[in-house]
Amino acid sequence: MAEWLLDVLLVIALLVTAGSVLWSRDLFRAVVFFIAFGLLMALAWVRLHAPDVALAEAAIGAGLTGVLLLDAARHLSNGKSGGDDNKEEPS
Amino acid sequence: MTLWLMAGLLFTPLAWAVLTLLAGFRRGRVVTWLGIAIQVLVSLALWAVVVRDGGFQYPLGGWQAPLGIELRVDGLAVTFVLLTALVAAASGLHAGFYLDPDKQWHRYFWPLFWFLWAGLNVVWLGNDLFNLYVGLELISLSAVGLVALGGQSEALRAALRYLMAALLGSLAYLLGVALFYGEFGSLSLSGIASALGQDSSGDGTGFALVLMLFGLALKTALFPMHRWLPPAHGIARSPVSALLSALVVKGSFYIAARLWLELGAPLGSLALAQLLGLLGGMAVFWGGWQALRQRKLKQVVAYSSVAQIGYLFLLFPLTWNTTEAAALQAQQAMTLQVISHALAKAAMFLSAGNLIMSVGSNRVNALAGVSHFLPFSLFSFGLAGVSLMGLPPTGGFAAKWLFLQASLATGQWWWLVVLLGGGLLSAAYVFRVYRASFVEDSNIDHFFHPARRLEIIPMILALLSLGLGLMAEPVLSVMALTFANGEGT
Amino acid sequence: MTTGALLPVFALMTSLTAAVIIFTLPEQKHQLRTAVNLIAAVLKLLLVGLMIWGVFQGREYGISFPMIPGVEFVLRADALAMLFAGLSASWWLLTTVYAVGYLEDSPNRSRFFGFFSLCVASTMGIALAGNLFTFFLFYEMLTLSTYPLVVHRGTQQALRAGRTYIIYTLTGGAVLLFGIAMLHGFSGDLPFRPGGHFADMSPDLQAPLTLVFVILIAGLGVKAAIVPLHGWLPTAMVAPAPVSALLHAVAVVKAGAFGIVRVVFEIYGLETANALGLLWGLAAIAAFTIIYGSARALSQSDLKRRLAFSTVSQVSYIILGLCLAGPVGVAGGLVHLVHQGVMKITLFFCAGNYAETLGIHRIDELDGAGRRMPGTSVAFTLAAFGMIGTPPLAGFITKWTMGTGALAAGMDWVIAVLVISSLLNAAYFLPVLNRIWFREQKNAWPEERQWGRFETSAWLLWPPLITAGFLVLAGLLASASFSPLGWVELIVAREVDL
Amino acid sequence: MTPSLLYAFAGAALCGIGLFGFIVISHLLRKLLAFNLMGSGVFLVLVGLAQHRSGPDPVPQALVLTGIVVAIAATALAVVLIRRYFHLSGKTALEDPARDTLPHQGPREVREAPRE
Amino acid sequence: MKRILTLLPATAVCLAFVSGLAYSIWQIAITTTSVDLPGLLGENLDQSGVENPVTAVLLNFRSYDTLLEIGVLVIAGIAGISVARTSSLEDPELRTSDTLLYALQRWLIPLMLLLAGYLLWAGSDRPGGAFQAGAVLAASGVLMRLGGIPMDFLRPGIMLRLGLSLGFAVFLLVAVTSALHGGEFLAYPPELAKTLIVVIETVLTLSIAMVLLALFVSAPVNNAEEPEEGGSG
Repeated sequence: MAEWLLDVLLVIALLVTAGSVLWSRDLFRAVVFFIAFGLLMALAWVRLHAPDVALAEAAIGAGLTGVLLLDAARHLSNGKSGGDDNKEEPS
Repeated sequence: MTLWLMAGLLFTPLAWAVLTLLAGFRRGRVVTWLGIAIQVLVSLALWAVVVRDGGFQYPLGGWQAPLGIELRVDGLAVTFVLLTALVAAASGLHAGFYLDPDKQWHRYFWPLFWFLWAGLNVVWLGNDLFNLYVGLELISLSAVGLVALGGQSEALRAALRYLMAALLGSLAYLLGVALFYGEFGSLSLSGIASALGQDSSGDGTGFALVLMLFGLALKTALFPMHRWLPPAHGIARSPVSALLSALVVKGSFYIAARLWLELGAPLGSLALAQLLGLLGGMAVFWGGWQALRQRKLKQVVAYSSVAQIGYLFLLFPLTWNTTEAAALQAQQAMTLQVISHALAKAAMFLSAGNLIMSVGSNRVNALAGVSHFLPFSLFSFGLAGVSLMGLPPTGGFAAKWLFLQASLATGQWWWLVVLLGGGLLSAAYVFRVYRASFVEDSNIDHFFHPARRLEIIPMILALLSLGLGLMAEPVLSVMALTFANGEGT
Repeated sequence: MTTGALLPVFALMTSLTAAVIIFTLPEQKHQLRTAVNLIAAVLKLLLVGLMIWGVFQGREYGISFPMIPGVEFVLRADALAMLFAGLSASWWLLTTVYAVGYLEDSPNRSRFFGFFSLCVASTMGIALAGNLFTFFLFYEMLTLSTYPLVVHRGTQQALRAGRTYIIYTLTGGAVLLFGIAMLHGFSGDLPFRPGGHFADMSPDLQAPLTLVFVILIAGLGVKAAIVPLHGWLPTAMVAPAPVSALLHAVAVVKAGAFGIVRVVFEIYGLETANALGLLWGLAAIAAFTIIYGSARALSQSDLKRRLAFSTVSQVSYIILGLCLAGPVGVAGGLVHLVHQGVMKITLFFCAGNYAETLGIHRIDELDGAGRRMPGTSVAFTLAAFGMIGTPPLAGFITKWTMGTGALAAGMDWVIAVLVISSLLNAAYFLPVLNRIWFREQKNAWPEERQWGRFETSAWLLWPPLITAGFLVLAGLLASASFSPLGWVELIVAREVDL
Repeated sequence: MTPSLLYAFAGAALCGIGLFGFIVISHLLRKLLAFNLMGSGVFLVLVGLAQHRSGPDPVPQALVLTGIVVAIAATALAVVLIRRYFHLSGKTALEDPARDTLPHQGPREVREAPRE
Repeated sequence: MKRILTLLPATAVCLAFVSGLAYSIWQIAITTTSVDLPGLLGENLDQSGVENPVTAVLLNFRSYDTLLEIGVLVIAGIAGISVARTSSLEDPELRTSDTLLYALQRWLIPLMLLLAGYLLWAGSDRPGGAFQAGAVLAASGVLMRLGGIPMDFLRPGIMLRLGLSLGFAVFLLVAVTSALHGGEFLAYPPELAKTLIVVIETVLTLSIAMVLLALFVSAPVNNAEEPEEGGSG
């Protein structure tokens, strides 16, 4: 039962973080949430008995993508940024 | 012999991608010529082998499916491999003289070009769902890279738009693959098809098929998901546009068609088939109408691609739950449409590039009076246009004819409206260009004739697409070849 | 494969090759281009002559190969094909000569003659097509190759005319394709065959066959300029005179009419078509077109437009002849294919001469032209009288044969149509002749005639004179076996088993 | 119901969230984030569903590894493109490009339009 | 209001999508598969040359996927550097003056390099492998770059391009060598499988790190651009 609880909690955390990635006002914060999401994903992979994927997710998903996006987010919000929340149709 | 051919086919584009990456533009061009020669020869030889002996399965690394990845080398696949070799060779040769060798970033054209070619071959030969996904990504990313080449703001916008659409499409496809793997525990397309045939318990995978078709349709720019295509194809350099319109969109369509033909009968539905056909029909009209309204020459051609892609989707309603003869006609029509559109559209983009180079403007109106100079490229453009209009004896006509027959045979007469009306609409936009070229009261007095070698390439492609209608029968007989040992389709 | 099988291919290739050579020639090489043109035209005439001789002897030339699954590409030289092929081959030569003179010193000649040759190649293909599908192939090719000729001048008016032309003809082509596809759908590939394919059809095929017939005629009727589908023809008059001659006399309208002949004779069969009650409707439309065209011609003040409406009217004679469904009536219709061609080409040559030499476009400017250009005017007069149907000219032969046929078929009302039409013809041609010969010259001509020289360039003068001579001979020698009428009777004997 | 299946459903939900973000948000970098969320969702479905019955299955895990690398390649490329696009145009969204079509009156009008 | 109107269809689409997906996951979950791929994999694992089944799948059974995937990575790298106009890596903006970060680097970077080496070495029989190692290597590179350490090999030049393509080229050569001996493309001789896989993994690690780093530094710097075709007319 405790294991189930762990899984359920992890899933809820995943979903909440995912939501926060999309709806946090600040772009920088969104990326930080995304890194957290990557770490949670790594945990999820461990729970799914996939240590290889967990390692890759931690290194690539959370680590590298995170740094890449953080850098980009800093760059984009430094300059003459356009509106963050312009709504648009699907491309 | 066959093993070597296969190895050559898979190895050459990838190896040449590496070689050209290390060279500059001019040296890369020379290296590419050699590669093109090898690749065309290998494709021809493989085609001849399949014509002689029938198709075969090629287990990569010696591992059979479902554990390993098997390629399926049948008549349809080698036909498309050969088509790719032809069109890519033409575009590559054209690009060698068309692109400015002194621009630093043009050197990256060559590796991207070769990766694109490799990806296309992966798709034509693929029989493993995940391998097809990787092939699709190979194509998409190199195509995006080619569009963005040069890094000008508009090009970047188009490339980003394209990238976003392509990524969404790939993910939808991959999600379908995930569901299929969950259901069948295998990734081999023919394995899944035979499993479906034994116990048709495909519950839940119907949605997977829908997802995959949606993703692939997005990548093929089916109306109303076409909006990424015209900017990308319009703004890329002409040889790139030729590759994109002629081959890249066909890659994702080809996968969709193969999925449908293998899995459509048990997993598809009447509504899905008709919906896809309907969207195709709307694409024909919308694309044609938009092409008529564009001011830039290449935008006209790009929107015409949207329209022409629409015809391909008539395959879906015409093969679902229809008689074998009608379904065969529809498949033949699809094949011919793919080939003739590839040839004609490549010819059109290449000659449009030449014309733009000649008059120094990309507007349709700038062509006023150019027919006075009898530009060779205008002829190529015109001949390719004849194929797009679907007038005889072109391949486009043969395709239209077979679609007509299939529609009549299945009683789905409403597609006739699409086929005939679409032809008239494409005539309208093609003639708009002709008409501009005949205007006399223009003050055009100088005209830059591009080098003959630039002009001859689109002409050859246009003539091939013209002659395809006369050679349709032999081409289709190759397409029908399946595996020598009787399994597969 | 024997040489005989290749004759039709060679006949096609002569003009195709000429087109390709001309397109690659530089614009300045006028003489070389003219030489290529004339050599190809003469060669083609010889080839066609050879085939005519062979067909007369009872031989048939043909070649076929599969094109699309279920469809063959068929070229076949039969008697009917030779009628049209002979017409187009001989008029190509004359029109080429004329066009060389007409377009002297004008730009874009390379383009013009290239497409001109393509156009003739398509006409030859239409003549030699052995099934509906091949026919359609060349029919569309004709559309495409005439467009550049219509818009040749590149003026706004020409471009508008080109647009009208292309909209009409391509739509017609699409409708025709629809009909062919439907026909193909329920009976497979249909080669042209004397007597048709539906002699003993099942009753449940009647309704679809009728529908398909209407669709086919609607598609072909655009080029044949049957009345409500004729709108493009008068507009296309802005084209240079040789093109008008070609459009009206040989290529385009005749392609439509010839297609209708093929469909009625060799797809449906005259008897079947009659039995389905289709010919009645067709006859009514044709009769209406004849009257309507003539009536409209009456009110035109532009010479070429008047001739254009006259064409609308005259082409329907061919169709009306078919509908008489008897050997004599049919012969009258078919022979008009040639007779109308020779008369109309003469008229357009002459109109072109007036325009080119004297700058005359409107009828009221023609006053006194007869004295300035007697040769041209004589030719014009002969052709006009031919159109009216004065014995012993070609037009009379047509009308006489058709009248006889109508009586034989019991369709007496056709006689009334013929009479009314002749009266109308007279009403719109005689005033023109009156102006040419009996009025005083109003304005000074741009250039006066000089003694010792032709009234206009020899290239321009001789073609109308030759055609005028031909139309006299066709009338006088109508009973000879080598006259158009004689050949048509041969066709009728072979085709219609009545 | 096994934990694997739970993760598969979580993956489905992630796909939905990601798709919503991808459609609704126009900021390119956020779109990219949404794409990555969606990707993670797909990977979870792939592994979770496959392992629901058979226990740990290396094949989908290997596929996911491949998928992650492809995803980062695409993401990295997109970031480069976005940054350069931003650098050149100052925009972080793809608004509709200015329509470059003929006015509704049809082609005739265009003739008078001044040439650029 | 307008925003709600645009959000509503999107929400509807996503809800429909999620429910459809969940439904079919449920449907699939209650059926049985016909092919037992894990079992098949277990039987063949000893022929693959490595112990770690994931590595076996990646670099032996489905090595074609991996080869192409590296291709995708290289493409991304090429495309990235083709639009980038990096004239100098000495971007003052990038050099951080944060002493904490600097101190961190001195400890972290050697540690990360060590970790990368371990992951690579472990890959053949335990979790780990080229991707993870490459990612860690790239991450340490990123750190070095943020610390302002000049990395001249990342300038667009032959060195960068060699680095980009090295892993891919070696992989490809191995693939084609086996085919030259009459086998299938990518078929390793069983006795050499382990060696080959380790070699491939090593060069791949370098290349992956290189590509990712290259993409990281391809930040746009100057304004060189090319006009659209015929755009001037």
